Amino acid sequence: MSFASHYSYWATIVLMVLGLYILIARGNLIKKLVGLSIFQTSVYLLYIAPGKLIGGTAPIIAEQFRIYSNPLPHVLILTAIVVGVATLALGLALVVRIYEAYGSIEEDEIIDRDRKAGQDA
Amino acid sequence: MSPQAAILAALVLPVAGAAGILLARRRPNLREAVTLSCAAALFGCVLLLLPVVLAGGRPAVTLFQLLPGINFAFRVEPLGMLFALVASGLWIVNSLYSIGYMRANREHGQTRFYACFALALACTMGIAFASNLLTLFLFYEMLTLVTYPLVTHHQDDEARRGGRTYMIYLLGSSMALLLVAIISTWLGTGNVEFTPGGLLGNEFTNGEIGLLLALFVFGIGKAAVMPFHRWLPAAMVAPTPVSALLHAVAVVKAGVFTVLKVIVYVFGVERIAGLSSVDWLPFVAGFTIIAASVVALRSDNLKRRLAYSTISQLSYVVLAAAILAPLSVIGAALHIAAHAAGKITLFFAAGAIYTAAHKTQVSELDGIGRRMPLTMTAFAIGAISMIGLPPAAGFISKWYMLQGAVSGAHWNAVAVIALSTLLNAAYFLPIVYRAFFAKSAAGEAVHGEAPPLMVAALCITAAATVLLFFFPDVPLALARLMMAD
Amino acid sequence: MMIVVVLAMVLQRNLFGVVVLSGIYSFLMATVLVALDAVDVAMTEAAVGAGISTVLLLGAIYLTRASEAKPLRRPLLPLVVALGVGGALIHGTLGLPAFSDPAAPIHTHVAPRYIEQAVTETGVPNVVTAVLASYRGYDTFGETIVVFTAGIGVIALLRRRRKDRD
Amino acid sequence: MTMLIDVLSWICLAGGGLFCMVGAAGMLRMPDFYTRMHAASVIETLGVGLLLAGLMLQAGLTLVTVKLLVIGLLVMFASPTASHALARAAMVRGVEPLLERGEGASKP
Amino acid sequence: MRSQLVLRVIAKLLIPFMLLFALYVQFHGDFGPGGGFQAGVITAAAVIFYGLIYGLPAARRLVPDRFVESMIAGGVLLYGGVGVAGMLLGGNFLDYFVLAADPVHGQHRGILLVELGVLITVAGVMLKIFYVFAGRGRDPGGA
Amino acid sequence: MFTVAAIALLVTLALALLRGLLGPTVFDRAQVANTVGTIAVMLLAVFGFLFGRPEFLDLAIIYGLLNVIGTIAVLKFFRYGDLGEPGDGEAGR
Amino acid sequence: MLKSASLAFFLFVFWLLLSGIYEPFLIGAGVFSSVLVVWIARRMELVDAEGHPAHLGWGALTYWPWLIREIVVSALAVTRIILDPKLPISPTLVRFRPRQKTTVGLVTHANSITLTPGTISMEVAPGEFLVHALTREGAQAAADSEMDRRVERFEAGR
Amino acid sequence: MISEHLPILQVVLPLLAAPLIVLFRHATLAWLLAAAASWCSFVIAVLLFFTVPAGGAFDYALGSWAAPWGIGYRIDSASAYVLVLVSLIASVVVTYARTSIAAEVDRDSHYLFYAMFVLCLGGLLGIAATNDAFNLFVFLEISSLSSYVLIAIGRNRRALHAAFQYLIMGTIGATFYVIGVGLLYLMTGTLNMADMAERLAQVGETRPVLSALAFITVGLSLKIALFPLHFWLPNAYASAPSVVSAFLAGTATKVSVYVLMRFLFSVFGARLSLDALHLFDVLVGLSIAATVAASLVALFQDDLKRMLAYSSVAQVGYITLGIALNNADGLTAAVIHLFNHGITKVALFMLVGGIVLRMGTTRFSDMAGLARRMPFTAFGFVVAGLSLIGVPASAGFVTKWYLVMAALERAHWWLAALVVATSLISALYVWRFVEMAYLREPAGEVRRAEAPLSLLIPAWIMVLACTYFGLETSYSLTGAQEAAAALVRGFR
Ligand code: NA
Ligand code: NA
Repeated sequence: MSFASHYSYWATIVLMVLGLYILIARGNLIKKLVGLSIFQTSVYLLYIAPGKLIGGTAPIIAEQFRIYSNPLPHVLILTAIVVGVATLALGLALVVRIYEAYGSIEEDEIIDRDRKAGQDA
Repeated sequence: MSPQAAILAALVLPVAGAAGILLARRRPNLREAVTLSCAAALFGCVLLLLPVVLAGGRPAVTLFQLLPGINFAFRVEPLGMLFALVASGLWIVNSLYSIGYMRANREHGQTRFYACFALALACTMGIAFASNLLTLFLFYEMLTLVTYPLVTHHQDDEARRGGRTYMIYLLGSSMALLLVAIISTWLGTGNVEFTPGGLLGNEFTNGEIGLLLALFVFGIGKAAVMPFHRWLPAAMVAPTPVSALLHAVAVVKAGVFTVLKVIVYVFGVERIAGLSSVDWLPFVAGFTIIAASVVALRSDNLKRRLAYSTISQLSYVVLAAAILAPLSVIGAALHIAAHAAGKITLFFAAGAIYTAAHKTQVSELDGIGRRMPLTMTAFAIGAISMIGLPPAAGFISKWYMLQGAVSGAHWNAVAVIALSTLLNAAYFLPIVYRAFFAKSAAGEAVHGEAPPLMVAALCITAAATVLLFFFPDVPLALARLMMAD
Repeated sequence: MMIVVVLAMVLQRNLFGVVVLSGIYSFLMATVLVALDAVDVAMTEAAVGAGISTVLLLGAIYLTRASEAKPLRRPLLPLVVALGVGGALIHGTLGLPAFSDPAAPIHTHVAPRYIEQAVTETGVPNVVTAVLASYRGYDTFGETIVVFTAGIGVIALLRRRRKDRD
Repeated sequence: MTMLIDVLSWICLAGGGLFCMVGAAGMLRMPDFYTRMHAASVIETLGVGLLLAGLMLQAGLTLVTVKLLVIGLLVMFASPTASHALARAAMVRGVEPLLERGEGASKP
Repeated sequence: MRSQLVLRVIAKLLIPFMLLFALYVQFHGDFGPGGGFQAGVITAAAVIFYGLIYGLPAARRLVPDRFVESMIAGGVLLYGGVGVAGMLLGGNFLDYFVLAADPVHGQHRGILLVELGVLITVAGVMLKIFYVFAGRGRDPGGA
Repeated sequence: MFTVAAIALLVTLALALLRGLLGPTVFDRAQVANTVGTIAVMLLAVFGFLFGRPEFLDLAIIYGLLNVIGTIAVLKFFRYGDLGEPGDGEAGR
Repeated sequence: MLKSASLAFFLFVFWLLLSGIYEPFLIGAGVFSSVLVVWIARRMELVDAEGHPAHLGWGALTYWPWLIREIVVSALAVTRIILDPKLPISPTLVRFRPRQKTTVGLVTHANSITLTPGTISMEVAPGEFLVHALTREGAQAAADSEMDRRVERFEAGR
Repeated sequence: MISEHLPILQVVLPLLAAPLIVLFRHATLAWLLAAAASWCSFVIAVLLFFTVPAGGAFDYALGSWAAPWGIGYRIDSASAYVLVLVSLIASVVVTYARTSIAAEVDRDSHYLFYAMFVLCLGGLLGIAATNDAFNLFVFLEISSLSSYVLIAIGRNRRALHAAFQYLIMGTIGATFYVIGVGLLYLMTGTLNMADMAERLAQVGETRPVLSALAFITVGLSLKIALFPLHFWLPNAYASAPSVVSAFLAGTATKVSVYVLMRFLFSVFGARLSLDALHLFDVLVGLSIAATVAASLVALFQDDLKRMLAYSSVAQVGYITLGIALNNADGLTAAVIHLFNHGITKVALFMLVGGIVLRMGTTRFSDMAGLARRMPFTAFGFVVAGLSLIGVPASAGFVTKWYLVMAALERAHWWLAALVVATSLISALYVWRFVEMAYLREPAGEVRRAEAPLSLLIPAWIMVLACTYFGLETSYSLTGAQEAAAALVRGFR
């Protein structure tokens, strides 16, 4: 239960909070996506840090080693990274289209323009 | 045709008729022929069932499982048989009348009118034959929906306002009260089947039964027990054939039929007779009778007067049922038929007056009896039936009610019936008097009777009103069977 | 150090700067991952963070615009939400097994078989590869489909310019 | 012999680390973008070179040394290319170099 | 031409080795870090590098759009095909044991093939995304 | 011994990051990114020895390669504002 | 064709050096990979004198050690400047004409300049170099240099 | 035997249809492939539904690796129920899509549309079939990514921003889910849901488990658009192509609800999940807020699709209410409402698709006199609308009935009353349509322009289904009851 033994989580959590903050507080769509990917990235550590065994080594089996860190979180996070970048790619494609359609990538301006268009129509 | 097939046919025929009406929309004559033949066929189907029921058979059909333990099912018992007979029989006459009325008044949307009318009959048959509360409820709700286009037939603002009131009262009361009552019944007993002698065992306490009864009686908005009566005058915006449907053929009859059915087959007359918690119902019904009569008395608009008369007459049924004496319950059942015949005559007459003379107010009817003798004679017969004098059907039902009330020593009820009879007389007889004996105003347009089809229809119903007085055998037999079940 | 970089990203309004910082962030992340023995993950993070993401973000900035308008929103609510989430997670992590505790469930269940048996069962000494491509090969199939989806999605969105209706 | 190699590699590693830090310090101290690039190139040349040499000494004549060599070559080829491109880009984009007073680009 | 001189020459030197390195990562995924995904990214990166230096049209000529789209689909089909093959040979979906007489050999074969599928799809997608982004003009009115 | 080198590299990294934060131009940041990449390559190499797993060198090589491409992409972007254009009319090559 | 074969050879050697695992399958994969890459490189039109300067082999042996010495010297010089509290810099731009004729020569020269701490080549074109130097002395040395001559010799393959 | 492989074929057929579609790049062929994949999935799902052993499940080990080490599929009554729902809707929608997207999506994007459609379908089916918590995430992402594209693939520019919002919220939701699963993994060492449930019972009510519960619940609530995390949904459904709105409204949120139930009841166990953290109070509160607020908002929408979208938010409230009530009737209500609301909303959105095709608008004010222009469409809308209200004899009624029963069983009379009262609000907004379509005089000349049969027939199949499943409840209800039982029973 000691705080020190959980410090790897703390870094994770601070990163997560910051990512989430960028994501929610910022109106710029690209910056939102950057925040989103930081938020996602922070999860990597949550999985991987506990898998580490002190005195262990990377889970590539070789004669001279006995203790290996847990490979399963690595596998999961590999997948998570790929999912993250796929999301980023789609998000950015959407941002590009939004810019072409609205001439802006600021959320407030986009909502404004939609509202105006709604009134005109 | 087996009885089961006849039941299904009674449900399907009007729907098929509606479809046929839609298909024949470009050719009015064909369309009306479809309506009439469909009405005749329906009546035939119902007649097929009559001997079976009179012989003690209770044909039944189960279609789907609505919910586990509750099926979409039908079962013909005497009360439903009576109701089905009245409704399907009057549909034929009403169709004749409608053809005359709609053509004479050059109404728009006639196809929709006939189609919805047919659908309304299908719903009515469903209500009459439903074997459990939920199935009945389904058709009860559908009836509201399919009659809505009829009520708002004119499609102007007034019609829409009236239609809205109609919907809000009927859907609101049924969703908020009737459905709750059904659910409560289900929760209490695990059963919603109509059971001879009632399905309530000892699950409910005295107080709960009173509450449940209130949920049912007020939830059945179509019975128009005050204060849930306002939809009925609001629906007067509709053309007269629709009013006839509402007041005589289907809608309000479905209401009182349901009340009666619930009291007989859900609560059980014997089960709740003597319970202190149901004593309030005769008072509410009595109040409705008197209050509605007073309003009727003060209305100059003929259809409005008839509407409040209906409210008052419906509560006769409720009152008679609420007394819970076997004879009065028989009277209640009879009154469904008697009132139907009488009231449809009155409305037909009102419509004929409107069509021929374009008059809607009582005060304009001076001397009209001389120009429209047949119509006003029929009107007089209807009025006599409403008041409950011989030789009209109304007398028979009132007689049974009074007998029941006296036998149960319900002196309040006796007093209400007596007082209301006076009031009925007070608002009907002056019309008859004006029509035949008052001098018509100067500069009155010259007109004769309404178109022949309309006159024929109202003559038929007037005749039926009288005939029911002399030959009440079938309704009476059915009503007695109901009590014997 | 990573936290500092992210903080800088919060403050940085030039999107290009943000992209560069996120590239750096990913380098750092990869280094940390190596320190945690997750070499395969580090390699992937390097490939993704330093390579793909940077190019993607640059492309998007090029096609849109390079700087962020002043933040118009009130920052308080997002902060509260973010801190709330962080708080919930802190609450949860405090009950987790200690760092590098060999008796923790993740080290005693499921994973040991991979480490002990993977070489004999699959003949692949890199256990991560064995798990990725065989034991949990179906996940990787799903992952490939995710990539496929993203690729086809980007094509669908950007294949040609069109007039967008309001 | 191993002792000698260890000492040598220790010196290389320490020196490499030192030059890296010096280069980074230069990046902080230098007044403009171009001069900072010069400082950075200390890292990429002497810093990286010495570190790699130290590691190679540790690895001995194995494939690891070859890989280290590959890394070295990569840095040798790639980093000046990148620096050159960077400087060019900055110039094209109008980042003015801070020059000694009175100096322009001298003609040969 | 002049402005690109350094980059061009270095790219010429570097790209073949990058490609080879990608394949190395692919084939040595069993023994060290790396595998289909990383190899795919590096492969795409090499082509993207080529595109950066020699221009998008050159890259598109080298690896045409149509081909890239087929790669994207082909990789997934290869992966799924291995799965289905497992099924046809009497195992479950993605069962590699049945791919060869010797189960371990079968595993090896299966892993190799699915990693190849990953490489193809990943490289295709990355390349395609680059094409699409880089090929999209900036002014909203044009093209 | 490797630890000392690793620490030195971390210090370097910290200093470089400081420059990155200070900016002021985007080119400074690009330069920092490039330097950080180089440091990361070295750090990985040293880690490999530190943990006794020199396989990590592959990882370092990937870093090196991608670092170059990333930097070039950034520069192309600033030189031409475009990633796909060939330099100075080389489209016809 | 010869160039292609030579490139394939180099690539295969590169593979063997990276791999370290010599079993038939991986060696086969190496051959396959080398050939595949050569094929792609040919399609990219990378296999020419610029892209595969095999002819420079011997020159490198003499040029590179010299270059490394240069680098060390200049790196030390820059280090001294950085560590000097006064920061004695005199940034200078210098434009001059290099002697090289081939692109490989020019690039080698330019990269050598950049690689040497204290100087950066900013513009590289046949007949014109623009170099930024940290100090005036460095600029002078770059403009008229030993390096120029040595690259020329290196270019010729000597 | 092919029958052993049904669980996986179910999912893999649509997934592999996608690359084939991309390979051929031909619109008609793409449609054929997508339709074939959807229909095959449906047939397989039905086969599974009727053969799944009562109280048991089909297990399928992917790659022949036994469960906690490999990934396992597990089809029990609950998952089979969801599989049938999703594939049924997909089969109907794909039939409908051909004409609908012709009007709303550029011709040369059609094959991409179908690729995305089958991907989304495969993802959703995979979520329902898998027994692995992380594999579930992967398939969640497949379905999410493809649905972002599907939303934005039309010509409406609002869809772009809506899709972006959905992407952000969906990704946050998925990441929350991953965090929750991560915590569970750290506490149990396994990702297999059955194994996890077993081990969680030993771990008990510890802080990480509670935290995981919170993250998973919040993450999935984002996905199911539980009030107040719903705001992405109306924009997305309102601006997407009609066929996409129809498909997603019928499936996407439903599958996420299934996952939530899976975790609450099967993995955590109702005792832990609903009693700890006062989740009952929270869920009941949010559900009521959802039904009341969203219904009211729907009432005042100026756009038909937006109205339907808000109504979806409201309807989700009924589902979560059933979950919160946590008794046999409540769960049955929740499960059957997945189905009932699914088919109802699909019917409505498909009819709206016809309106879009013919009228080019979904504004309420443009619906005046619709009944004369498009009588079958308007009437179908009314019939399906009745199901939305929960009028007896419609599918929606069955849900309401069980909800009321469940509330009364827990002696929450007021909840039962609220359910009835909110139905009345939905009656009002359906009524608004009726009044517009039937009672308002249309502006200008009225020409009869009914939607083409290729749209009308699939839509009416769903409309009739709304009625059929209100009248004949034996299959849907028995299925729902067994599914609810399977969820509560968990993996034992
Ligand atoms: Na690997
Ligand atoms: Na230099």
